[in-house]
Amino acid sequence: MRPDAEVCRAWVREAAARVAADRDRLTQLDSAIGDGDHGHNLDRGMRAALQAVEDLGETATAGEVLAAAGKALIAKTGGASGPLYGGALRAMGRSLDESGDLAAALRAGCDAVRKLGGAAVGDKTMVDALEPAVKAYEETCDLEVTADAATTGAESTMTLRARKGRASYLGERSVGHLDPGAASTALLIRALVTAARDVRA
Amino acid sequence: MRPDAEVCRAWVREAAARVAADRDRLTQLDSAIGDGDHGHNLDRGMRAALQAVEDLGETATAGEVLAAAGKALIAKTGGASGPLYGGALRAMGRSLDESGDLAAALRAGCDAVRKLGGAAVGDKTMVDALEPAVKAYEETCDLEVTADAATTGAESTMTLRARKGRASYLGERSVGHLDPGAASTALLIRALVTAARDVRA
Amino acid sequence: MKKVINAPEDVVPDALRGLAAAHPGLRVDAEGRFAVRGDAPVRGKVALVSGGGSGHEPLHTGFVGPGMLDAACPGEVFTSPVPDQILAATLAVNGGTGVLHLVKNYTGDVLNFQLAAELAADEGVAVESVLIDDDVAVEDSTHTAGRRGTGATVFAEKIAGALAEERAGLPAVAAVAREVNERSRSFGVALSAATVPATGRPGFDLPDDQVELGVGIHGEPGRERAPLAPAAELVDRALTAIEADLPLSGDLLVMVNGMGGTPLAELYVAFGEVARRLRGRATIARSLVGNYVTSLDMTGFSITVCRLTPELLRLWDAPVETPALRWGR
Amino acid sequence: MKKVINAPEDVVPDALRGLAAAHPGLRVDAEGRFAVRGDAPVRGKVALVSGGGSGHEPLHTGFVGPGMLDAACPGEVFTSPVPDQILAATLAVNGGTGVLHLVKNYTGDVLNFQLAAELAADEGVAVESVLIDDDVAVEDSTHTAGRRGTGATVFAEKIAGALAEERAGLPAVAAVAREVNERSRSFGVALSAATVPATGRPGFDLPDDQVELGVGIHGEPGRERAPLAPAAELVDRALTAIEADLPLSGDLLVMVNGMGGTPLAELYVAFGEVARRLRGRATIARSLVGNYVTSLDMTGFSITVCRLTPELLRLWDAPVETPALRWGR
Ligand SMILES: Nc1ncnc2c1ncn2[C@@H]1O[C@H](COP(=O)(O)OP(=O)(O)O)[C@@H](O)[C@H]1O
Ligand SMILES: Nc1ncnc2c1ncn2[C@@H]1O[C@H](COP(=O)(O)OP(=O)(O)O)[C@@H](O)[C@H]1O
Ligand SMILES: [Mg+2]
Ligand SMILES: [Mg+2]
Ligand SMILES: [Mg+2]
Ligand SMILES: [Mg+2]
Repeated sequence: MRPDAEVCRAWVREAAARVAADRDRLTQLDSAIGDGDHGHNLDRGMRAALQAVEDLGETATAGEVLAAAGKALIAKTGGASGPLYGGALRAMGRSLDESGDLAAALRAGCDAVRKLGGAAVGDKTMVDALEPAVKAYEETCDLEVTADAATTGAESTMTLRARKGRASYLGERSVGHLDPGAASTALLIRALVTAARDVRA
Repeated sequence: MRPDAEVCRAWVREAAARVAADRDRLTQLDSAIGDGDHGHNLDRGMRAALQAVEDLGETATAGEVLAAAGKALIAKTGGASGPLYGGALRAMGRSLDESGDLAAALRAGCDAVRKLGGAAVGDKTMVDALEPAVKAYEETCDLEVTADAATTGAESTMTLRARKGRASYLGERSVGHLDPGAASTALLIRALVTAARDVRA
Repeated sequence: MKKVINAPEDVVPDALRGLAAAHPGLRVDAEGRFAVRGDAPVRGKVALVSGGGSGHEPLHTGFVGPGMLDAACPGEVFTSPVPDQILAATLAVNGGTGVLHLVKNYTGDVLNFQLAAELAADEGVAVESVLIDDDVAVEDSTHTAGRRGTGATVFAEKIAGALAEERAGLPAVAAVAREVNERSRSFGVALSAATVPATGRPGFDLPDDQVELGVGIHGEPGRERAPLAPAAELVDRALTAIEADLPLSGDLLVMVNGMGGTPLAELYVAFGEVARRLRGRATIARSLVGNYVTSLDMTGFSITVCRLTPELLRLWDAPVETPALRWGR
Repeated sequence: MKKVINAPEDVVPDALRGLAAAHPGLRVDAEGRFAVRGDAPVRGKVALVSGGGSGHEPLHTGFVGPGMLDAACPGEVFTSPVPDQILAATLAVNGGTGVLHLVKNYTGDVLNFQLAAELAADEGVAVESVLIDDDVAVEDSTHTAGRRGTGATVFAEKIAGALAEERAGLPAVAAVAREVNERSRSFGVALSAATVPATGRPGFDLPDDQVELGVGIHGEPGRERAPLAPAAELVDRALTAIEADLPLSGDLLVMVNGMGGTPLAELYVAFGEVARRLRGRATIARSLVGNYVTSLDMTGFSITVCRLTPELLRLWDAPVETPALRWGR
């Protein structure tokens, strides 16, 4: 798939709506093994991203839309997730404007997260949702399959012991809880499915 | 009645025991309209008073016993009740060594409290228990009647609005609560009845 | 009850031992329960002694040192000190030109300091006492024990301490303390009650949506309950009560004081509201924001305002070197 | 939730407005969310910038001023600041000889400061970063995000700030901050959790007879739960954990830090126990007892120990003039 600016705008809109709706759940997940701010952080960031995208106007390219959203996320989210998600969107934007290809863009976003944060699959972070999702899209080019992979990946964090981020301070006590960033990644990718379908429809 | 040193010692012992047993109730009364320390203060003070009296030895006069108890109360109780009860016992001790008469001694103790604290009957303080008790003894020379008068006086504080001490800060909100100092006064006078009876028996 | 203590009955001496270990500039008698500045007695200087119940730290022990108190006598938690310890502290700091007792107006404090002053007089030490009674929440009438002493105590201790450091005589030092008291007013708001170690229970129960207005510092309930409200409104209630008694104009010294359990950020929020409300009407010449006169773990704040004169401002700015206030050298 | 605030989303700018009103020596940008010393940029002086989530006051805003930080950037409550505000603060204080970023080791803080440093480099400002990671409760291994930064931040800010004030160069100032960090260790104990304004609920529930050992400063639970114990025992647990990593001998700088809701008397009780345990083995050359690195209204305390050298001691004693630390002039 080659998402255009309209799909990207719809994605940001849908993502902002889903994060707002799930804000308290995400924060609660973060209370259990982190510092209880993830939902609030991301909600603040996504509202700023949506505003930035709306301020861009109709002539912006798909890459410009994601770049603006990423920049706003970095500027307003704070915490670990702000630079990680913001960096991912900016990398996706650059990739989209170069190749136009969603598979390449998703891979670029995932690489950015892994490079910035240094986390690998199994460390109980957003990477546990992101990496399998990107791989699924690379293999199937099916967004539904991709979103399911993200969800499964997020759920896999339940039994993991955290090795990155704040949850790693808890040692064994981090086991038995979902990682909030993995949960929000699943949600962001689910938003992409909806956006792509709605725009096509 | 002309209490001797033995009766005075017994009084301090009985009073210390009763205060210890009622410590938490007195403190709770003080929590409602004061600062929640009256029972603890008086318990600490009475334990010191008992110790001081026991340290005195067998040759001390009745007045010396009460003077030692009063001094210890002042030295260890703190708060408003320490100087008031301590001053009262010292005044009683002086009076007893002069006249030997309990009626005169009780009046001297009551005068000391009124002079130090400036409270009158109706101000919702220990004076509301002490003054009627002293008057009852002056009139009847009956300790049971005296103790009943103290109890009735203490109960009368329930409907009063405090005009002295910490409870006066509450204004109307002090109404509907027993005054802790009046309650402890009733208890101290009840202890005197028991002490006099036990020594006589 | 959860507290960082060993046993409720040991809190006061244990804390004094910690104070001694942390501040080599003080001389602390943990058994006798008083702390004096290390160089006491300072010959030829009027000595300042204050004290009151424990649980209000840094008041008073945190204000002992050059430029402020010569001695502090902490009583049991929320309980006035006893005459013996006040006397011992008075004798330990007497520099030969008299001792000033700064006494917060509570019946217990007044009586115990009075007895101590009589005992000191017996020993030939000239003692003058100044009563601090700045809390406008209490009516000052013959129907009450009179106004309570709260935040103005810090101002009086600092300013009288500075004047004493300049070797002013006892009447002048007492007079400036009285002047500070007369020019100062306070009002407190509690969001939750303090838990005294000895009882292990909060002094009063406050529903989740209520505050106590006009609360004291000993865990006693306030004069009135009101619904929880934004900071701007709580500050307005406090300043309105103060202003009914003290014109808020000219150069002011303003303290927004934490009750002990209130985060500093909230105290700054409150101070911001005070500044906003006074803007254009008075000048906040000096300020303190923080925990100065606490009530153990009580949450809430109090506001104290003093109308400065140039001389009071000069004395406020004079050097001070104590555990809790330190500047100018 | 009971707090002295207007609205949860306004706490940070409202507190900054209060900070500005209370401290005319600071320049505060409440919208841009940073505070700088009033005379910034100081030409020819290495500038120190720190920051982190709000809710830890006085850290970091209370440490801005001569002899310590040039700027502080408070993020949302318990949330790292964003690159824009760090960049703005960095540019506002850059005196031409480089800027030191003092960063507590949390993934969010590290990433946001890193982005800001890159942006500053783009503008031609030389930035060096020092990571503070003193909390022994966290294993420093490849299996964690590494040790957290807590109390040693205060020591590093003070000591590096003093060296910068003497016009040392950026490498030397960064080196002394690293040295302080390497010679310092901390351990925290919580008796109850903090309540973040945005969520209105305590970060964790702790039964009445339990404590969290090895707790952080962002409301995250600790490494282990243990029964509530006397102060002596809690202090022993903390010092034992610290000692496993840092020999406790020689001249020490010791901080007993309150988490925000702990009465000062309890902190002194804890400090007394620290002093007792160290007696005969090490010298407490300097100390701090009070609220310095808080977690809103959390109750509990942390202990931070730094093994001093004569040079570190000299720099610790150098004049400092900030809202929360002030001495020497
Ligand atoms: N090093 C890292 N690499 C990838 N993701 C990370 C890393 N550290 C943290 N995260 C993700 O960030 C999430 C937490 O985000 P958030 O709560 O907003 O930040 P903070 O931990 O600073 O409060 C975690 O649940 C995790 O998924
Ligand atoms: N001025 C006074 N005259 C007589 N009794 C008083 C006076 N002030 C207080 N009291 C008595 O003291 C009691 C309180 O004692 P206590 O709690 O030990 O002291 P404090 O009020 O200092 O905490 C009150 O209940 C009251 O009976
Ligand atoms: Mg978080
Ligand atoms: Mg009382
Ligand atoms: Mg009392
Ligand atoms: Mg965070």
